[in-house]
Amino acid sequence: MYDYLWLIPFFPFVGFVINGLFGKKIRNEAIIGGIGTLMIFLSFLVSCGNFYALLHDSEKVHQQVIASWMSVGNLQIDWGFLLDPLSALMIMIVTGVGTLIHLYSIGYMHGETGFYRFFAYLNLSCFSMLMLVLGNNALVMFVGWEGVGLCSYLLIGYYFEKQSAGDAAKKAFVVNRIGDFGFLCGLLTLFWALGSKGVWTINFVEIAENAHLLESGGVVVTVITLAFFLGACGKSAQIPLFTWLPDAMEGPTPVSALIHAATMVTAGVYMIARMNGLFAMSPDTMMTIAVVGACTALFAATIGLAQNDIKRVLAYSTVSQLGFMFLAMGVGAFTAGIFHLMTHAFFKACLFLGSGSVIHGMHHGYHHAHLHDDPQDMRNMGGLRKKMPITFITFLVSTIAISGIPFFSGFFSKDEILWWAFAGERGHWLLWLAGAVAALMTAFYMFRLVFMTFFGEQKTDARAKDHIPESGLTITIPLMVLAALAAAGGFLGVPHVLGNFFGHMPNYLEHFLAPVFEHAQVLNGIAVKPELAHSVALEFSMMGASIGIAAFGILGAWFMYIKTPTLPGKFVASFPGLWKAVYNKWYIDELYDAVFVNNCKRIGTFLWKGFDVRVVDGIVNGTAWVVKGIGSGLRYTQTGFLHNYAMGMVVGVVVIVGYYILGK
Amino acid sequence: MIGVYHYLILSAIIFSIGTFGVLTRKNAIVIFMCIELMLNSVNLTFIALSRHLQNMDGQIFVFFVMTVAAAEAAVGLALMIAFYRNRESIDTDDFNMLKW
Amino acid sequence: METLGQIAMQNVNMAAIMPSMVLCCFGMLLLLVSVFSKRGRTAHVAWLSIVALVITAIVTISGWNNPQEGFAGSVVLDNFAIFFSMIFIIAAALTILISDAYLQREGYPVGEYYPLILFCTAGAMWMASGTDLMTIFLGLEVLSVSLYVLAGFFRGDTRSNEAGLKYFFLGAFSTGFLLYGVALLYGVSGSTKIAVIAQHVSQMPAVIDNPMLIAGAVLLLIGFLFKIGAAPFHMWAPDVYQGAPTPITAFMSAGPKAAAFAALLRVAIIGLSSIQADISALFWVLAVLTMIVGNFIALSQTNIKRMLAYSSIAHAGYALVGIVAWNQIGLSAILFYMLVYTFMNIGAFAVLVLAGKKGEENLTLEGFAGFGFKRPFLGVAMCIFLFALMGLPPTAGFTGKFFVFAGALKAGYVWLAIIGVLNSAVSLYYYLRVIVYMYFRDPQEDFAWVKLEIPAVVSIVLALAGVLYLGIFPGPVMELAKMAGF
Amino acid sequence: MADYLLSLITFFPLLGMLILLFIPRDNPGLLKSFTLGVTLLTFLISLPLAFDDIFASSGAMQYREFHEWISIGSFFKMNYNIGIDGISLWLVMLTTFIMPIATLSTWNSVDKNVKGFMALLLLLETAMLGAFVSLDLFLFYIFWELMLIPMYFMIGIWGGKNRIYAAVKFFIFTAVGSLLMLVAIIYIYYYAVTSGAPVEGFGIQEFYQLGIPSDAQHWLFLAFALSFAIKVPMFPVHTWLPDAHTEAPTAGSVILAAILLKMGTYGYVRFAIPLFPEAMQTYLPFLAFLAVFGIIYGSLVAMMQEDVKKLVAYSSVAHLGFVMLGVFALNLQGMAGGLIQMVNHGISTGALFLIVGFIYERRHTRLISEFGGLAHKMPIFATIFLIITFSSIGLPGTNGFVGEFLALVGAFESGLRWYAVVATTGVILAAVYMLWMFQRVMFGKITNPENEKLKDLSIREIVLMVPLLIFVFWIGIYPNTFLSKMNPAIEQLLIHVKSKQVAVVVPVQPVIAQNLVLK
Repeated sequence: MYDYLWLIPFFPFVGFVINGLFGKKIRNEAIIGGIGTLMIFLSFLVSCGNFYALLHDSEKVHQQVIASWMSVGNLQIDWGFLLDPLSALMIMIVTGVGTLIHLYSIGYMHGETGFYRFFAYLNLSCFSMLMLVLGNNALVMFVGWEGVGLCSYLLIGYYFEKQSAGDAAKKAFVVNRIGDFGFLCGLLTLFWALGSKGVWTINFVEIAENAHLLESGGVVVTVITLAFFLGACGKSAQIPLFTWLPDAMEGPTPVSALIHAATMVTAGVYMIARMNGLFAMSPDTMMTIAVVGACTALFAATIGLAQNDIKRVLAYSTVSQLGFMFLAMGVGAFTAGIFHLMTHAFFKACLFLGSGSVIHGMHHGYHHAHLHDDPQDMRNMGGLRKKMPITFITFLVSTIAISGIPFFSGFFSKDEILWWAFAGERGHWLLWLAGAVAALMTAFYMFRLVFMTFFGEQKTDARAKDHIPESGLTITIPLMVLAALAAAGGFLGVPHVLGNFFGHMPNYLEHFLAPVFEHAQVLNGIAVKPELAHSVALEFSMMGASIGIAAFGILGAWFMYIKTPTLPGKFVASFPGLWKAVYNKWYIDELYDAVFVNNCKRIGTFLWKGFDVRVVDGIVNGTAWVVKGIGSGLRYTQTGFLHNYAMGMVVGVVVIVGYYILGK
Repeated sequence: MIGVYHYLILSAIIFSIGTFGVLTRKNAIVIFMCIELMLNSVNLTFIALSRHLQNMDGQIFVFFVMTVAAAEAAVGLALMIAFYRNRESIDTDDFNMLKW
Repeated sequence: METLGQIAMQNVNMAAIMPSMVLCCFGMLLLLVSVFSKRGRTAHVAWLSIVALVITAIVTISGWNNPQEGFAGSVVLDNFAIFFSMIFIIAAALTILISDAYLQREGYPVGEYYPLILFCTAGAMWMASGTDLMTIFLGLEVLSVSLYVLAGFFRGDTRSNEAGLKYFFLGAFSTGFLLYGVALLYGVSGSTKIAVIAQHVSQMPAVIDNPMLIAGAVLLLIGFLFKIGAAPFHMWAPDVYQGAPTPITAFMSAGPKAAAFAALLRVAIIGLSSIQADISALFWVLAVLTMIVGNFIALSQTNIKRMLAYSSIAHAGYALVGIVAWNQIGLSAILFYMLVYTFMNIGAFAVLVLAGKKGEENLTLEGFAGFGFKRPFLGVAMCIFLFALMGLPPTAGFTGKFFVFAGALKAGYVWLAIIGVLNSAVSLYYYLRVIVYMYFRDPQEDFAWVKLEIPAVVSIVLALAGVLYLGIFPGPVMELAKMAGF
Repeated sequence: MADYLLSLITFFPLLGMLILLFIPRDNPGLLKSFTLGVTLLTFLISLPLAFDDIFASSGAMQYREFHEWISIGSFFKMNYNIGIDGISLWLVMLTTFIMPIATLSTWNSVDKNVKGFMALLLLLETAMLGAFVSLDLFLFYIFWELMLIPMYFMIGIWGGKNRIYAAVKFFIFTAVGSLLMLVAIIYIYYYAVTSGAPVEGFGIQEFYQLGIPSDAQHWLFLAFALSFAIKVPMFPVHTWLPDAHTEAPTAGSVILAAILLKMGTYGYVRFAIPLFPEAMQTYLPFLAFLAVFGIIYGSLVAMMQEDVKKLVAYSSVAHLGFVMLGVFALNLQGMAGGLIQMVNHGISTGALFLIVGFIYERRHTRLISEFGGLAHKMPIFATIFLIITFSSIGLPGTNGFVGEFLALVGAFESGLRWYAVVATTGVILAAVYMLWMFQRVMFGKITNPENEKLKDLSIREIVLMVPLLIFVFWIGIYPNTFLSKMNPAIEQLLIHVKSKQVAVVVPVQPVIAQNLVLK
């Protein structure tokens, strides 16, 4: 089965090529969408086969080398794939969620002029993501890494005639590139650092095997991992590089679901997990990751509180949830991080798709009424639960999951992260506190979203009101599947304490991923603090706290948006400055513009008009000018008068003869 | 006793006078005469040296110089006449069409 | 005891002056022919002078590797003289080829023109083959007097008059210095023979302390430097070059300049080799000065003819670099360079001649706007000549400069070479500007172009052939130049 | 046949040019087709070189031809001494490959004096090929200077508004550098002759073996380095490039970017570094600094350009900074990266200039502000432009990445680590300026009514781009085709350079060094 590993990325690539080259000719949406979906589905099937095979295989690491890519001296890089539990899980998520989103898109993108283009890009992004996940060395991963960046660019800029879409696409790519800079630096330093120890490699398996050659906790490892982490920050929208992700909502909603929630943005987390052996060696980096993750979780959540655009709320929520994953990585809870990555993929994809369904409906309504109101503004919604029951239910399930209500998937994953943040060797109660507050806000703004959208009075313009239909089957089926996963997915990773209640249900995920993480964790002493490890009471009380927080957040949202809907207005009135800051995303974009973008432009303009044109060309042209000036000056020695010429000669004679007679 | 050096110094003085004349006079004919003066001072040098060295080469040279000077005079005067025909002047300040 | 007659028989070796005698005879014959020719018809005189030059060339070449001394060692026809003589002959021939149509056009179809060129060439040959300062002086004067006439040949044209007069006065003036220098050297050594002077100078205990020698040597050299057009004795050159009839300018900048170099080389390298260090130093300064003056002033010229005059000064500067080097390569390089310069410069002037019309010759840059497209052949030819003047491969201008600077580098004059190449960089600008006008500008107005006269085209083609052949295969000719060295 | 293959390839275009002169000037179609035919044939003739496996196994010069050319007794010896190894192989191939494309690009853009243009194109091809295959410094110099002439005319006659300034600047700028190099060339020759080394003319392989004393090496190296730096062009002697590129006709820009600039980088690899290894060592930090500074500088300046072509021109400064950084790494990866990046730059930037040419032909303007929303009207164009843009940015999977990555790996492995880190920021800036430009040209609504009428690419234009696109991906995905054939030659070069450089260090404690070797 492992021999067919290459088929997994290959199928979407074929889809990309077919739709990209011939899509315009095919025209038929069913065929185009069908090909796109089929290809990713085939890929899903192969993934299932491989996953299954791996599950029952005692050998957990399999590599497949397709061809040599670059071969220069001691730099030998292959086009190779790596299947281990981590990548197996990831390909399942990518292809699985990917298939659903492809299916969803057939309905959602119906009637778009660039339908074929969309599917081609979507396939390409799946291809890239699979390359990223499956690559057996850092450079193949980088291909996927940049590939998803490219697809993100293309898909955000899908509505390229919109200025904001173009801007957002460019911003996404450029900010990602800043991350890529880190990735490349890390990669190069790693290659050199290992090379100087005699192992010239960037193969993940070999890196893991030889990581011990580097000094644990030393500068080199810290630099490498920090550089990689910068890359992860860019891709996974962490502070300080998170600004692109909210803007990325300019893309069509399935895109937001697929790459800006389920797959691409989790690449950073995946990359850290992939190189956990290396990261674990540097406590400083781990601490940095944890702090950055916690801060991002908290910070993005605050912004999420005040947004009115349905997708923006979800976008900040994504940033926040990614922060949780990084927090997990930082405290060494790799399994928990990946677990949250998975559950997040389910519920956030579902949420995005649900919001897409809502927008689709709203758009339909407005279109019908020939209105140009914003179909994404939650202030125009309300009471939609009756209009769109399936969307509502699936959305609600996912919201519950993300809020951390027990036995839904988000509860298990988030709770495990918080537990590690509190009780892990590398955890700290402050980290836990940040996470807990973020979780509180998450519950609050998510239910705020649900309440504003689905409950209360319908605030949509009267003319459009009655023309908001429930979406079709291609849209609702993926919603239902994802909602089911969001609800039940958590049982893959039930904590031991709880597992006992479910008939000694094991933590499947931890068990499955153990071959990947255990080694580094053991080696670097990453575990739950021993004095807390067996404190069942503590674990339960933490869990209780989590539940309490979630409940509090939900109640708060209920209180403010259902019970006394005037309250938010009062709140805004009493803290106008605070609200404005939050609403405007703490002015981070403006800050970046002022500090980096404008200064870069200023420097560029200066270098061009000030330096290039004035100084360099000034010297060049100045030299020419001086030479010419001397020439024109000398020219006037040539007066045309015989006497002057004779005089010139005489002076020449006198000087020369005088020099030789007197000077010697 | 008048020795070779006296002749040499005299000729040097004459040469200088000629040179000075070339530099200061404006009339083409006068300039030409100054040049002749220079050539003749050279002739004087040659003859003095020839005498001093007991060697005929210098005197032969003088003949050549004189001949050449005559030829030059012919050509020079012809050129001056041509110029005079066009400009009605042989003032060297009028040689001013070609410059810079 | 030998009789006077025997002495004369032994010492007068006509073979040594055969080429120049042929030229002089033809010159006198042609004077007669032109007197008896119908007014306004000069073509046959031109062709006869070409014949004369061809015969002279054959006579000259036949003496290769067979040095003939004559007139008691006053004249020698050695390889050096032969090489230079060939340069003069080529210069004269190319000039004559472009002259006829030009003279007709300008309204001076006068037969004496050609004999004068022949006499001038003969004078140049004497300069190259003279081993006695007397012979050299005679050659110089024959050459000069002919040139005074030629420069002022257009009697009715004030510019031509002015050019002739300026040349005449300054030439005569410099002759004074030269003669004074000869006289002083004669006083030092008791002879005007270069070999004897060399012997005396080398035997002197403190050469450099003898002011008479130094003054004599310097004055003598200055006489030649004047003819070469080296700064600061260059001032006549632009005016004269500009005012003289264009073919004469072409000839003047090639033939007589080469002749002056020939004499200068013989006098300096054979006669004054014991004060080599001082002379090299002097020439170092003069070469640099000449290059700078020529190139820099040329930058601001708008008249192509005058610009080429300054460029000619600059090229004299490059050639002087070869003397500074004072080695075999430098010497041979000068010989080679003079030949190359003859081709490229006369070629460029030939194009100028053909580009003009009566009276107001078309010599300004503006007048050349769009020239390249109107006259493709002339345009391409001009480009090649200009690239050669710039010193770009694969033209002879490059190889010429290459050898000259190689000589300097071999002798260790790195800075001189660098200044030299930087000067050629400066020169790029004004040469390129001509091309800019020829090709990159649209024509301002329509000129009544003269038609392409076959002889002129032949001249241009020959020059082109020379420029390209010497550029791509400089080996054989450079080998000859090497053999022609001392 | 094989004995004279290189000469045939080199002079075939010249032969074509001579025949071209007899084609009547009033038949532009025939002139263009003929030129295209000649360049295509040249490409076909050169193909066997690319398929010759000898390059994969041997780093020595192949296809050698040696004839005495100029021999003047004890004065000089210059030989017609040509050959190629894995380093020059791909540059030769790049030249023969780009020329037909450049020719084809003139179809609609050159309409005056077609004959002249075509003749110059062919002359230029011979000159460029000659420079790449020359193994004799004198011969190289001839071709090197010869290149200036056709390019000067191309810019000056067929160029844009400010063409005269650009042409003259290009010419004088480049010539100044090469004239100093000429002095250095002659000096080396005399050093070789007087030191009694067994030299055959100006043959570089013999010159490699000279132990030129280090004080002489320094100024010789500087002369060479300046000359090549101007051609590359490296900061701060780059200012001729934006002018020349902007004013040149499309074909001229393509050739200038794709091939002519490579002369400079190639010059470093073939001449400056191996001839003066010790001096190289001294000036390495400085030159590497210039290279890296050029990356940042070129990118920042490119970012603010209002003219697409000028933007691409400044991006060249940045790209070639990567090439130079790779070359200066003086190790296998770096050099290979530098070399492959030369080819890449030829392909990507050449393609970008073609693209600019396409829109210039349609709109007769290159100002970014005049465009916008072109993606609507020209989807095929948009796709191709996008691919090339990302190739220029260095997206993995395209050619640009392979070159940049290898160059950076090389720089990291050598002592240039910090330079490499700074250089890596170039990948961010590249994205900034390219994408910003792409967005402003292609995205958004069509604001300028003139853009409404734009037609998408014609078949000819697509045919023009397809070969370039193929190589964009070929080099990106399977660069080993190229790498494997350049590695042996680079290895050999490096062994030479390192041996000379080590020679400086070893004599300090020769005994210990010997012991080390023995053990």
